[in-house]
Amino acid sequence: MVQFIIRRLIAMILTLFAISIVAFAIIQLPPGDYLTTYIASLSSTGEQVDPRVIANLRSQYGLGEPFYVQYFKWIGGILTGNFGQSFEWKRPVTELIWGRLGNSMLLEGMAVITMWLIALPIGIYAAVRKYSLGDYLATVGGFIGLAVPNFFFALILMYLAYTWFGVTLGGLFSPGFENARWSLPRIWDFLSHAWAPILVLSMAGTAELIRILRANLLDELKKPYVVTARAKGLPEWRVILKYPVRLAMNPLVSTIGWLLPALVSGSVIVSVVLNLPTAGPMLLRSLTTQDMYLAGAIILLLSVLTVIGTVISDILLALIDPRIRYGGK
Amino acid sequence: MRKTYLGLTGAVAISAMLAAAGPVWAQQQSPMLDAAVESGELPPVAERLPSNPLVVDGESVGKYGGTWRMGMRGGGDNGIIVKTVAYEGLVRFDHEWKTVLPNLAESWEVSPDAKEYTFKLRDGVKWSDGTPFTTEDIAFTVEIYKDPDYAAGSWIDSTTNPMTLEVIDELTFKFTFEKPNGMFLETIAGTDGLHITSLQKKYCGQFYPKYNENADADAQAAGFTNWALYLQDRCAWGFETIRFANPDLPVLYGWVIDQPLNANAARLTWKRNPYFWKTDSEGNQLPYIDNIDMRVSESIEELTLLALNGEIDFQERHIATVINKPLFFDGQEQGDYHLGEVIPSSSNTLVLQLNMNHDDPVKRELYQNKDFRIGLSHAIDRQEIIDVVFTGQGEPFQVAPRPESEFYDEELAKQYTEFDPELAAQHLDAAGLTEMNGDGIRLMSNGEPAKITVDVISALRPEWIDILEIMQLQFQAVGIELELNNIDRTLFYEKRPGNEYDAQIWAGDGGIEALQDPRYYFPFSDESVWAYKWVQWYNGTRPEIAEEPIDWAKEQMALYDQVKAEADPAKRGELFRQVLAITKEQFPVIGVSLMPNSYSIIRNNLKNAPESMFNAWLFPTPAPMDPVTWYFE
Amino acid sequence: MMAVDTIQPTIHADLPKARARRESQLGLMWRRFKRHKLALVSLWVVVIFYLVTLLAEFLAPTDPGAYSARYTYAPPQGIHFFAVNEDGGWEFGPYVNGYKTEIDPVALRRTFVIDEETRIPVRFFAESKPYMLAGIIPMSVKLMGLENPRDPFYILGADRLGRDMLSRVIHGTRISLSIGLVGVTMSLFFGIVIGGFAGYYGGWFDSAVMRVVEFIRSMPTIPLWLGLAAAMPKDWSALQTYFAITLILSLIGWTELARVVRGRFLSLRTEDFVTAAQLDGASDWRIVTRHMVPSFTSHIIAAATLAIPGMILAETALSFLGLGLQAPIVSWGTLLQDAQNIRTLATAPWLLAPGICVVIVILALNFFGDGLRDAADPHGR
Amino acid sequence: MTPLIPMAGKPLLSINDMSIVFTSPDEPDIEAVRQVDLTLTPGKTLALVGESGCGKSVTARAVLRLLDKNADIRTGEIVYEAEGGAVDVVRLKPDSLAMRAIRGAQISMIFQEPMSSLSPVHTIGNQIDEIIVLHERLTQKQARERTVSLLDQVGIPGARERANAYPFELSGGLRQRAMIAMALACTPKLLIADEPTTALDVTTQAQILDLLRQLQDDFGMAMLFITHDLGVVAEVADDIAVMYLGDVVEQGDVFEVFKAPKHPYTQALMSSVPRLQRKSERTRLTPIKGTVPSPKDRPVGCAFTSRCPHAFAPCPTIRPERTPVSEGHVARCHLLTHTKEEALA
Repeated sequence: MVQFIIRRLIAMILTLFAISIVAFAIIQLPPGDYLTTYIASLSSTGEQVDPRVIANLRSQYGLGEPFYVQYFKWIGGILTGNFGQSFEWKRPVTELIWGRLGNSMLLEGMAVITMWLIALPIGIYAAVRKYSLGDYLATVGGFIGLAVPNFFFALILMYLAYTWFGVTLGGLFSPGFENARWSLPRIWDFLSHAWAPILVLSMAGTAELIRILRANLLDELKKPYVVTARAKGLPEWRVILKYPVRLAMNPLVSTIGWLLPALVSGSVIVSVVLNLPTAGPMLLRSLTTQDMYLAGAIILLLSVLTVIGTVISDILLALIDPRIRYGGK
Repeated sequence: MRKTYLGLTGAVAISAMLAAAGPVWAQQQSPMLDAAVESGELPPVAERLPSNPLVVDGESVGKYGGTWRMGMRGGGDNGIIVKTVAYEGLVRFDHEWKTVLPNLAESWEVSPDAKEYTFKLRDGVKWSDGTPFTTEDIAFTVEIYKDPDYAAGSWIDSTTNPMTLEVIDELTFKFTFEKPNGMFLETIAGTDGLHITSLQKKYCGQFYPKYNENADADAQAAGFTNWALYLQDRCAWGFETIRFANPDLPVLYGWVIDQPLNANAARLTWKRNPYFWKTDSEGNQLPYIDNIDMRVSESIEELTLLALNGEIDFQERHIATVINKPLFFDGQEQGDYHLGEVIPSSSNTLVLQLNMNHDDPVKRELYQNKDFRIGLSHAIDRQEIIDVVFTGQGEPFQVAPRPESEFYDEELAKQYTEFDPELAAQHLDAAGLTEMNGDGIRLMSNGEPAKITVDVISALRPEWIDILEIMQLQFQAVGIELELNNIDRTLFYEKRPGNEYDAQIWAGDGGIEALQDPRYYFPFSDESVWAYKWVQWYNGTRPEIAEEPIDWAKEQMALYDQVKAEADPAKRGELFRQVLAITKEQFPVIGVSLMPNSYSIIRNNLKNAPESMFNAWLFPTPAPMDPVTWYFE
Repeated sequence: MMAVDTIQPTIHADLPKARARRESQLGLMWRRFKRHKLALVSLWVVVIFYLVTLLAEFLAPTDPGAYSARYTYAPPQGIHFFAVNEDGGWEFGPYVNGYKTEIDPVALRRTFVIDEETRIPVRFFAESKPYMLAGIIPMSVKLMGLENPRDPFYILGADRLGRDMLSRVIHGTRISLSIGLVGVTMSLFFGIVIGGFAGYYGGWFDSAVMRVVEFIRSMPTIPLWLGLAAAMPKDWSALQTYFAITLILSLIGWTELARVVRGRFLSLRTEDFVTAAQLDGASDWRIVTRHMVPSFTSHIIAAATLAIPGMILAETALSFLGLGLQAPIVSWGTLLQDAQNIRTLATAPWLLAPGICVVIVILALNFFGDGLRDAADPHGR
Repeated sequence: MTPLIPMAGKPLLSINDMSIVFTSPDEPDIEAVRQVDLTLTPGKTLALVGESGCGKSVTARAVLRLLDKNADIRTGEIVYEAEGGAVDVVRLKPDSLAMRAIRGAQISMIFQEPMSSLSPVHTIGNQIDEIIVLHERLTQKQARERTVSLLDQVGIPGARERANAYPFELSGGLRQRAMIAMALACTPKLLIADEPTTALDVTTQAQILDLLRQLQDDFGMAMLFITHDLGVVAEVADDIAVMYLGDVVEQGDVFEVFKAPKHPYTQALMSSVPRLQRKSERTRLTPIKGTVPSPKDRPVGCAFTSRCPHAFAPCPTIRPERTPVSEGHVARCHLLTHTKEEALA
């Protein structure tokens, strides 16, 4: 077990290194740099900026050095905890991202929990009552969940909330609670805002989970150990929950890690539409304004979270599945 | 309106009673500040106001209180702040964008050669921290702007027409320009004027090594590499976005930052500046509105819904699009708002700028050929575009001063606008495009088909792509191929210095502020992409690609130099009309239609807000419409 | 009788006869597939949509770029197939209703009322301006047309420029579905080659490939898209961009297929028939192409079918972000981009038609792929 | 119906006239088992013998109502003599409390594949504790004690440690022993062993059979032993029932049947088993000609018709009756009721 974890950790570090290079390459890929986008965005509103300001800034920011020099400066800084400065906000990147990342993780974590809470009973029901009306409903519903682009769903939700309830969905808090401390009313306020994004974010994932769970469970339900368990005299629900469901979940546990990048990507667009203070819109903005250290840090951290998530789910899988833990097949 | 007055007199009477104990009869303040004054935290209103406050009146006398809600597009939208809160320079424009009025400067004098401008500051104006605003601050600002380590650029540190400052006394100072600067007052009445009043010496001096030996060490302690970055973070220039991330920065605005703008902010909020130096004629300290709440949203749809839901009190920016108008129109009752009129400063919905400095000699020659441009212009069925894209709003128009402008010239605005394919064909033939290929596309002198690739950023104005798609078919009918290249805005700008474009699309800026922004009338600025290399010859910013302009353009440049040197507005106008005459003769760029009026969302309980206003960057509405006098009923 | 033979354990198919194996396997699969009614229906839906991509010019009543000032945001006319004749009986005579139009200059819009009185007959196989079907076959007949081309013909309504939504959706189908198909083909190619070799050889190559797959999958896709899409050369034409986008999507999409293929290879590697072929001295290439790949073609088809929806969704998401395809290219993504605002939801919901197409096609592809998968392997996944 | 086979004691379980039909939405119903009659007595072992797919496992599972949802017991009864009186298992709902009280406690079952019949992700101990806690209402700790002693009893060395092992950590023989321990955990009255030794090697097989026999002696339970291996039958069974394609074609005392098989299928089975003989005396084994048809191609009459060397006129159309051959030995064959001449005609 220890060896297993060590092996996974070493692989993780190598992956992270590769990711840092790719992350940096991505933010360098688009033509131009922060300052060109800066000029562009100013002049699109009719504003103009003196070219000398730009020249000044360019030298201050160290833009224009070769790729590898910039990369090593960047990664060197990160190793000492310095993610660089955001050009747009002129603040250290670390100051800017934690709040957003925290919101992202909160929302996405809740989305994952919601997903499981919804998908688990439905998936089990669909598998146990295979080809029943409920199964068909779950399947069709699941596919529709997969097929509707989630930003579209968000938009429709916003519009319906306006026309039906006269409510503007958007943001995570009411004005009074934005900077308040966590308290019961604040949690309530948060939930009253967060249900919409959580619903939207978890929709596609729920559908996917239901499908996988149903398929896995169908496989497991055919296994002889289920009959053994029934032969013991266990009630049916206990048979199913303790044995096949438990085994059907194993492959799902290993997908928790993969869920994260998909969720993050999905949440970028949803967050833009619903104006959520998550890492998504900040990433999108920093990528379009080419605020490269900010973008790089977000990409890197999201990837790190994903990789860590994968490692955790691998370890979790090893913990719940003795066959992996003891190196059996 | 009658009712308004009645309600108000009551409010005023109460405040008058409250203030009766004070020495000055009429000066009132918002009840919001009463507690602070009572506790001694704040001096009484009379001591906070200058001896000679600037008196601004709205249509009616207002009452204190309320929050003005609006929406910012993402975190980087400093424009909306400039257009609402931050427009407090030495001078300001009147509501009609005609005259320059005193603001922080009480009076000024201009030397006859338009080189020397002497200003006298309003006595007793205080920064939002209570410190008096004096010529020391002006001197400090000039000093900082001229420091190469401080990344800002404006007329203060201009190299083409250098300026020197002379402080005469605590309230009087003089700007001296090397060359005549006849339009200086108009310049600083616009957004450019915000630079000189943006930095306070007492606060910002502590980040500058000259006034604080430890500036560098302090910067590093605060996590910055050097003092310059720290200074720029704490005291950013003029209206740079991050200025509004620092709630400690003293300002001269009507409101001061409450919740600052930062990368994580869901909103930027402001509260009234207790030291604000404007009153109404009854002596009530302005502004009437206590708070401003700017929702920070990347989602235009959210802002649209907020406005529809009556959660935005006054706004034009971002949401008032052509496409949304029916939506907002229908939502008036539910949202308890109405629509005001907004007159754009842009003259044209779309300007087709053919690259006259094209590297390909064949294209260069063709694009410089006036017959070619006239031919293209006659090939456009403008009325059809207006009907399709703008639901009939607007009229066929060239790139010319708008009817509201003193420089409006019907001939300039209307020439070659009639749709006439026959005439178009004649002109194109005259331009030498007589041969055609199998697809019916005319051939250029080198035998290549006449294909124009136009760069456009549809993300900026979706209707551009609509117009171009229609023009594409119309041009095709006369044998010209138009290829649309819908690109990212960064690329759009990157292509300019490399001269890698046939043509670019933009809106017709300079329809009202023709004098200040004549980019389409002659090669004036980097935005004159139709003659980018000639601009470089004129401005000298990128000498490596500069090219000597054609004679008529040089003549215009010479004339405009005279405009800039002329202090007398009448003479300036005369000279500028000569520039426009050459523009009319040469017809450098092709326009489509007059930019139709836009609209603003005005909550029904918001009073004194303008039912009609211009909209421009240089006239940053609604700020020149004195939002400090608006109030909620 | 066939079924009896297959469950008869004593009869073992002669192993090296890969061709025979494959045919019987595909035949078997088809028979099993036919039992899934939903999958069968979905297959037809998919076939119809792909036919639409081939016949776009023929099916679309008008040119997708043809605008009309008089009919901006015209609501759908629908189409009537039967008319009441003078005798009060019904007769076949397809027609559409005209519009009554008013301009509201204050609200900046036209209001349309469907005019039940006006009947504009619709003709099938109507003459039209000559065009090239799929760019190669010259034709001058369209499926539907009006006698007078100036009359309004908006079965699915019109967009903000008065362009026919039906025609635009039909042309958008071509781009979006071909992106899916081309992208999946490319993914499949990468997936099979890379996943196949990883699974066949195993060892360090396998672990290296799996690390790469893991690595690509742990990158959030949005920045990858953004970076790659923004890095596209400045002066690429629409067509080049289109292929580049497809390539980008498949560069990210191959990992899933590679995993499936690798898994199959790993389990097949130890199967008797592969060992037999190895003992016969067949080359690796021959073993892979003649023995192994045919034995799981069905799985690959199923996996590929299930991968297409992802591509289509990715295309719409990219267009939403303003990357990817841009107007004037007509794709479901760019069409949806026009529909993504409150105004559309409120006043012109028919602009959501491409969104409904996305949902239908993705549903159909998923059901179809699921059916295929079940048919390919009734016992496991 | 009076039992045709007189038994020494009171029968514990009797299956009377049971038929089981598999339904499918796409295909016609398949009658997997038709009119099976079996009787089990305490302390005795009945071996149910037949080829794969003949319905012997289905019959066994029907007793515990463990059949899949698409299987339907159309006719017949399964009477279990519980302590509180006789219960017809067929009348019980599969997931009912009464049924569950029988499963594991009164009647338990061991399966062919000890690897896949045990959950791979739960320890052996956990899986055995569970049944004890369920039926005996013991605490977890008491249950574990019982488990350990059971494991010890079935001959698993180091029982206490092995209780914490996962199935894949044990050898096949040990796994089957664990399985047996689980089945015996609540001292059932009847043990159904569904090919418990098929997946094991020969020595292990012998050990397991020994163990089962010994445990049967210790616990005094009845055993329904399902196998296709006549050698195993000879070793463990008191009675034998031979099944062919859903029909019990012959049943009786194991010695009787082995000595004088009456049904042609039984005869064929016997002759397909190799005997230990000198090489010179060996005869070629005679395999049964043809293959087992699918149940849906089964003739209305005797199922064996298509492969029977003696098949004659009534065979395909008329079902042979249960015909007593001798004391405790019955068979279903027209040959027993018709004369040889008729058969030859």
